Amino acid sequence: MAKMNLLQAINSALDIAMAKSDKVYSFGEDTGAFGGVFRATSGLTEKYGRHRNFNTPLVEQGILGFANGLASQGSYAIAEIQFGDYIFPAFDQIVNESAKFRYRSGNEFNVGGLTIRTPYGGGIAGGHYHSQSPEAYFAHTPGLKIVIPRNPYMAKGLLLSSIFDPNPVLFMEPKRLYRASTGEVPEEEYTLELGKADIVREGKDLTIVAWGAQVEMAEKAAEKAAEDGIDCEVIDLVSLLPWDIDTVAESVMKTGRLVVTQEAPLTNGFASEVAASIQDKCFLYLESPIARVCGLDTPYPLCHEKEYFVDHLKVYEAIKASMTY
Amino acid sequence: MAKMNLLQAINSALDIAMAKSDKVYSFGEDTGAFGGVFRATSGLTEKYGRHRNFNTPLVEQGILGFANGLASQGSYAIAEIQFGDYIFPAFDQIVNESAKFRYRSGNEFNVGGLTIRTPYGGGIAGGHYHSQSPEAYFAHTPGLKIVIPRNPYMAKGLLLSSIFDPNPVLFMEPKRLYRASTGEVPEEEYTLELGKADIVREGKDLTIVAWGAQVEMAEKAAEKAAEDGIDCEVIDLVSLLPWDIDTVAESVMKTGRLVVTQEAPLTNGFASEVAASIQDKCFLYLESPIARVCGLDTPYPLCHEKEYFVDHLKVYEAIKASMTY
Amino acid sequence: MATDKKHQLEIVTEPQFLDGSALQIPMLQILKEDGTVHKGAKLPDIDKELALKMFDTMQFIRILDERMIAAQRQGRISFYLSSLGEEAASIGSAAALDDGDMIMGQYREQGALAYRGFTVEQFMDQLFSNERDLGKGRQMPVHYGCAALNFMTIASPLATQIPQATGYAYGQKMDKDGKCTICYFGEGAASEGDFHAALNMASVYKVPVIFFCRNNGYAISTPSQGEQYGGDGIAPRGVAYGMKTIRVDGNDIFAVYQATQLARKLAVEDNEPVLIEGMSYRMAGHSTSDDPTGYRTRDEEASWRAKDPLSRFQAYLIKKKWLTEKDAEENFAEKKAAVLAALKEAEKIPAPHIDELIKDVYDTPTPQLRAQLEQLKAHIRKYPEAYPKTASRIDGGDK
Amino acid sequence: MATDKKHQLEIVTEPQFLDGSALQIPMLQILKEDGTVHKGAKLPDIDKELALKMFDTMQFIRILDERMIAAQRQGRISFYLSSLGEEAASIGSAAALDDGDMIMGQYREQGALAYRGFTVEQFMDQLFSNERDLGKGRQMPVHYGCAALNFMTIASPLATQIPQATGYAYGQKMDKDGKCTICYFGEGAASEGDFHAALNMASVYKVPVIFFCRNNGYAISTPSQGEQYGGDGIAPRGVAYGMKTIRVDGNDIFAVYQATQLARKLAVEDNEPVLIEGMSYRMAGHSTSDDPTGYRTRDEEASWRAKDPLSRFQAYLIKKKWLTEKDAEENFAEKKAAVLAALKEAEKIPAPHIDELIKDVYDTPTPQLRAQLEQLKAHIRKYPEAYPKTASRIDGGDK
Ligand SMILES: Cc1ncc(C[n+]2csc(CCOP(=O)(O)OP(=O)(O)O)c2C)c(N)n1
Ligand SMILES: Cc1ncc(C[n+]2csc(CCOP(=O)(O)OP(=O)(O)O)c2C)c(N)n1
Ligand SMILES: [Mg+2]
Ligand SMILES: [Mg+2]
Repeated sequence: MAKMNLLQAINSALDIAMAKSDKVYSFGEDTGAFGGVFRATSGLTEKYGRHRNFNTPLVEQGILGFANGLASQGSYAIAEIQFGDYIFPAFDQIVNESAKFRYRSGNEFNVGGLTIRTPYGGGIAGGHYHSQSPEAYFAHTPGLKIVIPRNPYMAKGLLLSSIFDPNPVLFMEPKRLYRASTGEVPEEEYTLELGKADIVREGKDLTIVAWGAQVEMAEKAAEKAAEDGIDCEVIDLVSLLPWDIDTVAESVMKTGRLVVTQEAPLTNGFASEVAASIQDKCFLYLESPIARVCGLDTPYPLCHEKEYFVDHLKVYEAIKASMTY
Repeated sequence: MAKMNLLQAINSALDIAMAKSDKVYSFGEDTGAFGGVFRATSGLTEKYGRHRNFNTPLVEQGILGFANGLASQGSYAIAEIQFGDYIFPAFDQIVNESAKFRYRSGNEFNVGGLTIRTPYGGGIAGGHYHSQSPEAYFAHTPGLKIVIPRNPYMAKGLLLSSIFDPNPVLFMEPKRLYRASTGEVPEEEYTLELGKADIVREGKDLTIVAWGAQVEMAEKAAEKAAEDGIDCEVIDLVSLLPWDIDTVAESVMKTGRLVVTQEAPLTNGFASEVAASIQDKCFLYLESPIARVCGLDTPYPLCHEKEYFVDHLKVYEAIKASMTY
Repeated sequence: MATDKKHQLEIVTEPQFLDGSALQIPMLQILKEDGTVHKGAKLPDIDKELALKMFDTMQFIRILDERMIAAQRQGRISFYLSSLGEEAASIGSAAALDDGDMIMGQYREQGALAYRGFTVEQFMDQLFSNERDLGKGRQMPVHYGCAALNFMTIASPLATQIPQATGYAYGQKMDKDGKCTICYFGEGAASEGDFHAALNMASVYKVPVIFFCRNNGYAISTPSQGEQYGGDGIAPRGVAYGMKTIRVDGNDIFAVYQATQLARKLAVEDNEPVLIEGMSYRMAGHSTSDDPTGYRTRDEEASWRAKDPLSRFQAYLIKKKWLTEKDAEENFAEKKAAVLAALKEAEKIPAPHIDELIKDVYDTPTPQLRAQLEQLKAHIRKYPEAYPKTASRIDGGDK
Repeated sequence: MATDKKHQLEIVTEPQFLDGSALQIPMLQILKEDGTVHKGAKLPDIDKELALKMFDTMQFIRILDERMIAAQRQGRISFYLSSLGEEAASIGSAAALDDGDMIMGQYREQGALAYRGFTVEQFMDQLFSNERDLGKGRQMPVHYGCAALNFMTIASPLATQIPQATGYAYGQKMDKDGKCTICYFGEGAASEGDFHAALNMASVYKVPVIFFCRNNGYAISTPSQGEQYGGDGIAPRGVAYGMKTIRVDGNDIFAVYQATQLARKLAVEDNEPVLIEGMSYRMAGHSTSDDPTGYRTRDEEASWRAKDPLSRFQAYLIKKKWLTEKDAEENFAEKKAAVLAALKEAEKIPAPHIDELIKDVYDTPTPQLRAQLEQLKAHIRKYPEAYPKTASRIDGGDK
């Protein structure tokens, strides 16, 4: 075990994957010898050469097009998109290509070796275009997996699983936690199951569902609620596609109440999917409406970031409202 | 009044808009003198010249980039994307640019003159890439309006409103109905309010929410349910962004039951947003879980289209299940 | 280094604007329109057997295309898209490749696929979306694909396969397997952003890829010159990317073959990406959904009929005495009969079982998908008459 | 017509592959690195007043950039991005335009904006996201915009403004207002698909647009030559699109001015889109978040310091006797004082009111947005200490 931050955990996963198979490639804007603007890929060129870890020209649609082709050839392609905000030029390659590659060919071809890494989320004074949480844009796409770790331990195990999973995976990294989140992480290889939610705190009064950087807010809010004698269960969804509806449903059948929190704007976010599914599965168990605590329906603002951000206080208020409904 | 099909109604709206202002331009792949692959723009080049209605090179991101620029200059830019399935290369220009143009500039600049027209939906033996209903991909985007007509009368009035609305509008045309749906349409100019849902059938037992081509399925299902003595209210959402939550909530408070239907795959579709919002607003009124009747979570298949398609029978079954919950 | 290059720049002190005229790219032609060889032209190294295989494939594709356009008109298939007039481009280039090279097509490269050995039955199974279709009936007609023949499944979104070809070739280069990738696309698709990404990246990474642009004058109704691009076609872009580039007469199977053979050598031996622009003409409508009389003249079409690649090649072969008129006719009749027979057989084969609907979304169906399928099957059992294609076999699946 | 062009193609019978060497584009330079004029070079038509305005702007931007890098280090602003070493490119080109021409920048064109008359206070208001910022504090520092000065608001997504410039210019052409659009972007951004779309469409539509590529050798850490592109930079692409094209020394303000002036004439009088590639060097880090020692040498940086556009122009002006060393120094000190004063003032101005949060999403806030704002305000009232920037003024809004 070693103490690692989230970036180091990701770097360690990449290192292990590249050592494990010659067919693993890592690339993106500035990800070569320089190691990426966040340094997630640092040291990889030195260790594995400039043909295994390299810079791309500045073109996200090309990065994903190239990655799809490389994966279809039987390689493991790990493509970094520098910021989640810049993934949209690659939207067609991901949604129309990666996700449908196997299905449309009747399994003659697939891009299972593809993993897309991208930092996402706010709280870093990044304004409109360095703060977005675009996961919901992808969650409407059968064929894709979406995975979001909440801490270094999860990041390493999930990234290793994602890289070698036989399906294309969008792996979103909460950049606010890159250096802020540290913890004990095994130095050797290990994997964590995709598609499985994680109960990070048990409780009996109310369920909070979160993912990525919001798990911290959920936990903090749960602590604060505990002071009021409210016993919250906190579930980290971990995978958004496919997502572990059973774990959430079981929890809600126990607690009777659900708060879902996400950084992204409210409308048509993934919290809406969770709420829609759970009201269906747990209709007779619900004691109050499922609450969504989300960003406002505006672009991500710079100067009002603190106000816009979904912090633990907002989650806490939603808990109280739900308890007193 | 004249009898028009949906295509003719759209053509009539374009014609009126172009006659009304010199600053209205219409363009897209094959939309010039040829009139577009569905012929929605036919006759416009003849009437307004090849600089007002014209072909673009084959590049959707360019069409939207060009359209954003033209709209920011103070023109009305009507961009056609040949099929909704091919809108994804333009995703960045729509989601990161059109939608955020006004906000990010503090209202120094805007692309309010932009309207994006695109045919969408299945039922035409089009397989993966000529059948998608991508509305939900856009519905997570503050700053954009999304409008979908269900018949010729709505199409003309809504398109005219969209073109002159001071916000960018994504106008999605149910292509299955292009020639199939006909009706009386005024020949002169008229507009219909954006953001307002339309109660197309009143009822007291159960509410069905649909949009675009699915309204027909909802109505047929309601008729079939009426034979069983079930009295359904059918609401056409008309606008998905912003959407008329109040009209839906009022209806559900009356009926106590809600079925939402969409052609697109279930997960994170717009039906999820409707369900999530309404369970919140109408919690104490609901007598059964809100049902979503949607496409399966697969790419749109060719040979099993009939099975995949959300027809009135599936909606009818959901109604019965809800009534007997 | 970023700076080295700049030091080498030639300096001028008077402003001079270049334009398209600074780079006009000629077109390689070996066979003239009448099938005779240009004086002084060196023929590619093609023996009788190879020449006849190429000819056979051209003839087969011509028959298949004409027959299936008719089948569509008869309502037997929903859609078809022919390569009439462009057979030399795909077949001449495919013939110059190794069978292990990957082919990524747009949708008008049935010739390359037939050359690789896709059988008439396999074509028909795809066209009829029956349960034998390798693609499991999921895509529209002409979206062929076959892993065994290294022919990537066609998909409708244009140009997406071009950067994919760069990526595929990168893998081949790293595997050092001596193989390359050829990627076909239309001059219309070359307007897409993906084209730019693909060629620029290939030039940076130096991968064994051949970009073959079929410039057939139209993208559906949009004429290439002046409405698709303002310059001298697609080839100059290759030069701008610093890439080996050649333009050929796409209706001259020898020019196509020769350029592709040399391109393959550059790609495989030197890891040089190559751009080939083949000039041709789309003789039929864009697809069976299209009527070209809305945007071009019969005269224009006629002028191109004179350049027909099939009759041009046939004239050469007959002159060369590798073929007689009679052989050609007999072969034609034979192939036509085979096409008809296969068509009749394929249209009787049932559609894939409903259980196939949820397969291949992921490597294994998720629990959610299984539940959705079960729900659908229960629904079909309730209303069998509404879903006649699958209802009768619903409980005979393989689950 | 699609076919006309093909008839004109020159036919060759021997295969010959072209590559980047077929089109090497020279670089226009008028002022040598030491500020003397190339023998025989014709100076652009610039009088003393204009020359000093250009120089003044360069000096101002140099001071602003250096000062704000320091302010970021002191933690007074969160982020800054300088144009150190590239002042001639944006200022020389902006000076050759009409004030009514639209400017669309990437984010390193503060020089063009200052030339248009954006005041030091306006710069500071944006950098401090205060309530006077025209952009209402919504975007990161350096994302300036000003409708009154025809300077489109900067946005971070790269290259998106390039096809927008084509569209904007289309509107100008149709309005026949005699104006054009200039669009700046880096050589890195030129790899994006939007670049390809933009230039191809401009060439097809013949619109009055000037594409100005600032080739400064790097995109963050990625060197241009060999890692961003494989060919001879960006200019040859203009030729490939059939567009008027010129390459200039981006550190020579006279070369930039002259090329832009001629380009504007082509654009406005002939509706000819033009591509200008200005060769320069990004002297500082990409932004204050970047440390270039990780990817380039101090020697390389030093070699470019010798080509500095500001000292080059200053040397010329002094030789020409339009400026003395002393004037230059005094002006420098004066501007520096003004920058410091404006900085101190701007940082004291409060942030925009919380009510601004939901404005401009649409032309008027939707009921949903109003409800969301009310809910947020109620929350802030409950926890004022958690939101200190807005809590105290929360009920003094303009609603
Ligand atoms: C991304 C995308 N946009 C639009 C279409 C619709 N479409 C299908 S084929 C075609 C024209 C293609 O022209 P070209 O590339 O020249 O190929 P050709 O048909 O001439 O062989 C268009 C616009 C598509 N399939 N994909
Ligand atoms: C679409 C997009 N991708 C990535 C980025 C992140 N990014 C910001 S600047 C930059 C480098 C730009 O280089 P260049 O265009 O050469 O301009 P320069 O900074 O050298 O002036 C990158 C990769 C972005 N802003 N937008
Ligand atoms: Mg074509
Ligand atoms: Mg640069």
